[in-house]
Amino acid sequence: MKSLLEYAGVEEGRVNFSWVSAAEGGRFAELVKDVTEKVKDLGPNKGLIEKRIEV
Amino acid sequence: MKNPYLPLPMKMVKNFTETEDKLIHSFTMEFLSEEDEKSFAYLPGQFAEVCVFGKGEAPFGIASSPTEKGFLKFSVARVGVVSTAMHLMEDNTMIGVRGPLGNSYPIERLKGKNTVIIGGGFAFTTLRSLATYILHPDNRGDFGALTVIYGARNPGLLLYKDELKEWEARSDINLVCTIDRPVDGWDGKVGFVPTVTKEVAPPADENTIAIICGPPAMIKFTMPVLEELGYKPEQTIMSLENRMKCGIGMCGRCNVGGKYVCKDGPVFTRAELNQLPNEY
Amino acid sequence: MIISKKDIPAFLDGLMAEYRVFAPVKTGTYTMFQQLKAGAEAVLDYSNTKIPPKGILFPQSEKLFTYSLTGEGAKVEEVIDAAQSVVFGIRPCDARSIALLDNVFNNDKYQDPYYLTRRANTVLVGVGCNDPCSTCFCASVGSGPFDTAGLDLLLVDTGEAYVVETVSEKGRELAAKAGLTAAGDAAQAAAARVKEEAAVTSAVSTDGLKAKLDVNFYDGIWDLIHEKCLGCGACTYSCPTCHCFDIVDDATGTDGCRIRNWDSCMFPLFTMHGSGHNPRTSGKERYRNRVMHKFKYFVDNFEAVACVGCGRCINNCPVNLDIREVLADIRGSEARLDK
Amino acid sequence: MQNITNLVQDAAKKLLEDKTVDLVVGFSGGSLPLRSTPCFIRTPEDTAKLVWDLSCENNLANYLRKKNQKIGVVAKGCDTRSIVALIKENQIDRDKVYIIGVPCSGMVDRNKVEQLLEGKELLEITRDGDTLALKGKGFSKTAGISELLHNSCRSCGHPNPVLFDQMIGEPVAAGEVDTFADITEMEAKAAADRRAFFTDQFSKCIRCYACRNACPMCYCEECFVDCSTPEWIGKTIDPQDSMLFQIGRVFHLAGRCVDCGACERACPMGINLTLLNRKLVKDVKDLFGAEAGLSLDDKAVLDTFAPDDPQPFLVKE
Repeated sequence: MKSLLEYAGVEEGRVNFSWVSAAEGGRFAELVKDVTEKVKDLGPNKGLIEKRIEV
Repeated sequence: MKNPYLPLPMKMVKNFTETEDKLIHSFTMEFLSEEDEKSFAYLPGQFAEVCVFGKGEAPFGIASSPTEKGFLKFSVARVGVVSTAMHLMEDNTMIGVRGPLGNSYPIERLKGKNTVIIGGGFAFTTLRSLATYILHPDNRGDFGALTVIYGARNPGLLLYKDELKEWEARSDINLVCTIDRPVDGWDGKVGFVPTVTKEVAPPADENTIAIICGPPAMIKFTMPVLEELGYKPEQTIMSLENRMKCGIGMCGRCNVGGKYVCKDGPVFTRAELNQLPNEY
Repeated sequence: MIISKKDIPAFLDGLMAEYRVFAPVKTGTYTMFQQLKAGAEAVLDYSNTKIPPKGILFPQSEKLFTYSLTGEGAKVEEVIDAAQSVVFGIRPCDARSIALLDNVFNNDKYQDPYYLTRRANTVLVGVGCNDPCSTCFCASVGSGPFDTAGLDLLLVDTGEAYVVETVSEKGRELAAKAGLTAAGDAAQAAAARVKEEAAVTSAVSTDGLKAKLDVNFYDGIWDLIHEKCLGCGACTYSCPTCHCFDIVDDATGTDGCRIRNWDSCMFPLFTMHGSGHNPRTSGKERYRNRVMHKFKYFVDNFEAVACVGCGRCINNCPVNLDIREVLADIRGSEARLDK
Repeated sequence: MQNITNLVQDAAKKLLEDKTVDLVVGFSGGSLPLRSTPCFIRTPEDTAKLVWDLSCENNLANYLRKKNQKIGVVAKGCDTRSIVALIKENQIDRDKVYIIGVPCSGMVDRNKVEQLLEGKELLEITRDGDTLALKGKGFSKTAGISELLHNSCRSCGHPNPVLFDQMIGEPVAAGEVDTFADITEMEAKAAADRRAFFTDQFSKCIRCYACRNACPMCYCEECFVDCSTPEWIGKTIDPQDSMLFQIGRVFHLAGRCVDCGACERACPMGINLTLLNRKLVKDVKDLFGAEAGLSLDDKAVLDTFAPDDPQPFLVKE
């Protein structure tokens, strides 16, 4: 999914996957923090397509 | 040019759980001004598109009668996006109503005649409107005898239970309610609508008109009974349902043959339907 | 009147000062009607555009109104497009389709203000077909390569120039504004000759078709005719007379709008009831309804066939389900009215 | 080709005469040049309508699902791969289909012909060996058949039927193994360029769903794009919605798409769907070494799990 979305033009790094066990609370928090920062750096989503058409 | 797509803003003042299975709610909606109410002149049998802003709109038969002033009433089963949103809605929410749409029961034709109303399940909404209209003191004298046969699976699924009680007490209406299977505490009729119709409906004469509305199976089995009783196709009136969007004969989906249920119906005589394909 | 071919771009540029001008524009291997940015973009020696120009008056996606919810009520604002437009280079078949759509959007009970406002503010300038395609069967459905139904002006290609025929008052005004000069006798004669020579090669006999459709609803032919149909909307969306639509809401928070989109009678959900019951269960019923609508119901309601013979459904169908063959098969079918 | 046409007719005739099948689905001559059309043959006499030529491009596996009759089908390499995939998904009963396999050397792309003729109308074709003579009003052009083939046919690695009850004609030499050169080239472009390319392609979309309906693997009773509760995707012609629809469709075909190209052929607007669809075909092949619809015995690739399945998509920690 990541591969196809990025291929279709979604910025690299906006789609993120990981495995986290229910026992790994600390790691989950770390990951979410990292990803949130990463996405914040990317700024607002330009979307697959930059501008929606006016209907 | 009047824009038929614009909804009239109304306030939904009461969201009432109508049936025991909670699948049908009745909604009372108030007009915001007298002008609005004047612009919405309707007759029993017509429908309206109810719009939940952000979700869309869906067509429902109007369950209130024009003799009831200041509000509209709809009874709605929870099936799609709009009806689900309505069911979850709190009292005093803004809602839009577009209409009235479609034709109505032939009030002028019914005047001076005896009327037999046959309904099943929750398709009783516009029939309630018609019965209420006929029973209003201003109108009652214009119409002949009124028989109402109304069936549901069990007593809990009957709509408008309080009103049915009032009707039962009146002498100017012969109300027969029936349920599919016997239940404790039910002292009314037990049996399917077609069977009960055979027992209690007056035999047809020139002066009687039958109006029938209900689930397809009920209609299918009641029709032969009415024929047996002598009701001619011209004397049998039905109200159809088809999927609709625009309500004004343009969007193309509700057609039965060359007729649009929204614009040319929803009320048709059996004679008219015999001329059309069975796509409803 | 007459206009030289080399003057067309300048003529269009002139119109663009006052009107939105739509004309066929080359996009890839086909042409499409688009709003012009410059007069030179327009191509007039095209066969048929991929998709008909009905979308100029009845867009595929169109905002009906916007709303915002306030504590007290709902503020609803309609979005009516009242700009002045010219559709330049429309083919007679497409113009005829617009005349047919007028019946739908202005029916016996209701008027559609979105379509009708655009229609009133749009001038249709047609160009006749000297060289119809092999799939054009306009002459079989009451039209022809120089049909003027629905048009305001008709251009006839005489080689170096177009001879301009006035069809309506709107057309006369536009021609007068543009200062077109009168056509000489020679040009008039040339135009008449062109009209005579243009031949539609494809024909489908419609004799007795309506009478047959009146009685064959339950005939077994409907089980076979649709068999290869995939049930997509390529034919309906490329049909100039199809007008079905869907209405949906699009909202964020308390603000939103209601939009209508083209819809297709070939889709199963088109007629599906909330209860799950579907009056037109399978491809058979849906295809039958499409044919019946065009060649029977529309005739019953408006005394005209809802097909203009443009041939787009033939070219665009992914499985080559050809309406000409379908009509021929139907004419040979049995009458059967019993269910 | 004439020869194959005759063989197909004979085979179909025999099947109907023997009552081995009730119906044969094949191709007959269409109403336009280079446009053969699916046809349904029920009597031995009607088998004379069957043809085999360069325009039998539809995937006939579409017409075999959930049928009660016993059906004979004239099937190319890609059609048989779809049939295999559908049998594995319990959409086709193997005992109810009789596959007349026909090795396929590729089908001609009418869009390419149109491009070659610059939009002029094609009225007649004649074949001479490896070239086609294309004729219309006042012009005639010749072109090599191989140049005019569909992209999906040019990259096809399995032109011969992978499953059949009877094979017509000689197997054709399989082309080179699909290198996915088109996808690699696209991958190498900048994200913005790819985005621009797809935006341009999907702004042509009219949402007719011919791609979905022409796809034998798209058989859901209710497609996610039609669903209203919840409404996954907007219904307007906004290219963003059109593209999200296609991306969703591609995902649903992950590990199932047999890369037959029927979707792109069906598109009336000439949208390049291959470049999106084949990306996932390539990913599935690269990651799991799997290709759909080749054998009745493999398990569907996304139905299987191995601890050492590659997972390059995980967040780097």
